[in-house]
Amino acid sequence: MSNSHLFMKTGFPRAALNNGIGRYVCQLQRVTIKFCKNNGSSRGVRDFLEHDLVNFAKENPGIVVYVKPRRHRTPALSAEYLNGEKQLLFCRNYTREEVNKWLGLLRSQVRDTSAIRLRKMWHTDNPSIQGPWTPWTFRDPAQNLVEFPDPKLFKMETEQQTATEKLLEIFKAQQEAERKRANETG
Amino acid sequence: MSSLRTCARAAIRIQKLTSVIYTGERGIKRWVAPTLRVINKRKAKLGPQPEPRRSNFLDWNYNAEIFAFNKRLSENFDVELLQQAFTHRSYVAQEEQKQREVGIENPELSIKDNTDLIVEGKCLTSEIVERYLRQALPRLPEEGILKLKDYLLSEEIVAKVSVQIGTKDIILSEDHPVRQETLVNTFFALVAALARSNDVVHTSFFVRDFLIATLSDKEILSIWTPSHPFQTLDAILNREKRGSADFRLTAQTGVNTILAAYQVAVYSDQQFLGIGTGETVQVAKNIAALDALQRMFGIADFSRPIPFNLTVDVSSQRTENLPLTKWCTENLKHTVGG
Amino acid sequence: MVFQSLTLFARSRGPDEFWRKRKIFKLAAHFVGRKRNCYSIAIRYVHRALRYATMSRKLKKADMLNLWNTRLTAACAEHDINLRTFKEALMRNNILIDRKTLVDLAIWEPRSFKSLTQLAIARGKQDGLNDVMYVKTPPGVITRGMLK
Amino acid sequence: MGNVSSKNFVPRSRKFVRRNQKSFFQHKHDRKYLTSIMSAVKRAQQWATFARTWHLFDATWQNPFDSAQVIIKHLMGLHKPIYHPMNDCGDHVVVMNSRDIALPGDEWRKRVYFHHTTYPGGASWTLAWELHNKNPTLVIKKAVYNGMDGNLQRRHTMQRLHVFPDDKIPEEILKNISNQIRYLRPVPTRLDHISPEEVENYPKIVDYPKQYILR
Repeated sequence: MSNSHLFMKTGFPRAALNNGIGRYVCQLQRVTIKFCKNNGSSRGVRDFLEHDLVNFAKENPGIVVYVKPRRHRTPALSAEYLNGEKQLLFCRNYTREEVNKWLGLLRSQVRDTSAIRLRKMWHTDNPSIQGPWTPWTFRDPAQNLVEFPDPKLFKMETEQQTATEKLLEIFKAQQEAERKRANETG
Repeated sequence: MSSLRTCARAAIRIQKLTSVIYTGERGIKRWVAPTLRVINKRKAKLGPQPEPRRSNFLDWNYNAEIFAFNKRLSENFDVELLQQAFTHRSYVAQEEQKQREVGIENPELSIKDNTDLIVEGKCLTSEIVERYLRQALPRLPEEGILKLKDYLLSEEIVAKVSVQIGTKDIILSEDHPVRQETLVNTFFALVAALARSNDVVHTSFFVRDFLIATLSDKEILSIWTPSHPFQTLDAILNREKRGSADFRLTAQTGVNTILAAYQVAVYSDQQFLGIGTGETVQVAKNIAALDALQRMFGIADFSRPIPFNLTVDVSSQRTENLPLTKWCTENLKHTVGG
Repeated sequence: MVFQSLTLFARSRGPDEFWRKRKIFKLAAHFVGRKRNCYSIAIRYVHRALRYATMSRKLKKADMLNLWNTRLTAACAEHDINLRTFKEALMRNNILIDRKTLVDLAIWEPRSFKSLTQLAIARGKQDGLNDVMYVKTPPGVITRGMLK
Repeated sequence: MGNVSSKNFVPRSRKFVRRNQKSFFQHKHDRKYLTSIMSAVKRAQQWATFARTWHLFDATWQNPFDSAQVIIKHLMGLHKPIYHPMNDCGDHVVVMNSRDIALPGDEWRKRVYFHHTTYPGGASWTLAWELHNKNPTLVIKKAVYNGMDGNLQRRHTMQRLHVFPDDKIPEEILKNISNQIRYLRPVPTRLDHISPEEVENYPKIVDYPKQYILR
């Protein structure tokens, strides 16, 4: 859209704290699962709690999981990341699989990625090895010795011989041959 | 439902011509907007509120947090030591004060604070960082190593690292929101706690992965620059018994304008050392010297990046890098060992 | 909802006007003047902005292609070859690099780009492409075609 | 580097460099300032990439309208791979000998330059040869001006064009020059500039008979 990004933070895809150069640290530090015990809209979440929560907690010991029942309200996942950001994800009428998938997303992302606009899809700290282009990268060093204006440097660079030049060359060759012949005979 | 409503409306419109057209949809309830308006108005009236403490929330379990902290960093902290590392002196004092207010004369708490851990951790971190940098950047002069160390141990950087590994909410301290200094101290205390619960080599991995790795996206020359590149280069060439630095103007343009640009290359014995551009010849010469130095020290853009997979041995003998005043390729061989 | 009569049912006011307008005002937040604050004016300009946004999604691609072409033309001219011949010769050498990447190379890794142009010129000479027949090349440039 | 991310893809413009010009050499005592921005070497790199070159162009016997295309290319920076309409990478062009331009065909007599003073009856039409007599730099200047798109940048770009009617270029401008643009077409030699010996020695296909009278 033309301006949905206007009030969004912008940034580049960056790993928090050079994650992965040293060791991998899961950036989701805690998640609170809020749901209602009676309401139908929380059914998927309740299923998730019943079947998958223990596995999830076991597989991700680095994430603190809180479960918070509250009456008659939309179920939600409240995620807190290591950079201090919070993300609230409403999961009204989600199925158990959907809750699983969304939780997987929260677990694997660095921050609330839907809250930033990426200026580029990539980032580099060393864009150039050979050094970026400059006007002098391919300049002939002989030009350092030139006194401007130099008539030679104005001349067109033509590799092909013109017809006139060709004729002159033939003529000179003829003359040379004639002179030789004259020398031999004389 | 809406089609029903539309039908009804059509029926009524036929009866009375004065009817209002609305499309029927279920949306946000009508009470929401005015309620929000009132809430916001009251919030504005209250003024800015202090940041709530995460530990006062209903969904908070300190032991679970400590457990997760340990697992998150894939470390084996001794839990007691870990809790001690997070407990600051000010917190203990605060608790004692609370007991006194209740009427207990000599409050005796079994909480240990992290004062000695901080001191120990600070020394250890500094030692590890210094040794690691020397090992990772053997060609960098000692001055640069010390400057890099100062940079890495500066409050700003350590505090940032400390927050990023998730200490902020778990810290037990009087100040809230947590001050930078407390964050830094916590990091040092953690280092000491790790050294006590594991060994120093393991601790060095911790420091390497979280603190030193922040150097990966930094340009070293922007943290440390030799102060007199010109003289330094000359001295080094002299020590290496090479011809003195020979500066040549390789390009210039717009010399009479404020956007003048001069390109100067530096050679020694007709061998290329470095190249630099500047708005005056003097600046360009200095940059060229700086470029030559960064190529020598192995910190140029195209040089091998700093390795972040080394192991440092803190117990081994301290060997310093060559200082600028002694730096030359020949001496380097002695210190690095071939 | 319970409606006691047909009239009451029809009179129910539908969705809340506040949220309906808010959607539009959010899109108009960066406009200047009354088209930012007055709904009936804002909606016209929002519709126009949306139309522009739709059209610009295509224009943006064209703009980028234009920019790459301009830059590549400049970069190729520096090495005595024109863009058409360059692309053609690269194709014949089975070097399949798109314009965006070529531009990146020309700016950030100029020497790699130069070697690409040398390859193209060598290939062009070998295949008799008129443009490059008289361009000087350094010795030792070997293209795929030469190896066969 | 402070924020490396923003330098992705396109080098930052010269403006950026100038803003950060309080470089390491001017702030010898303020190291911290340096650490937060960029190293002196990186800054110099940008200075080099965005250096403005001064080109010299000789207009002798050149078609001003063809020349304008080449001049525009250099003025706008279209000859650089870093070109972007918004990054101000244009060069300076010094044109000499603008008095000796050669218009194609009947253009001297047929080309008309229109001017209006905005007062009623203020319109005037000047023929190219008249204009050239009044000011020998104007034909080429107008050719360049009209060759560019009419936008807010055009007048600023024109500021980088320096036209001189003859080869007397002021010393301070001549010193700035670091490149020459080649002729677009060969400069012919005038018949009366060819020495008689050369004419004498030039190869002839046929010789006129002795008694042949040249009129």
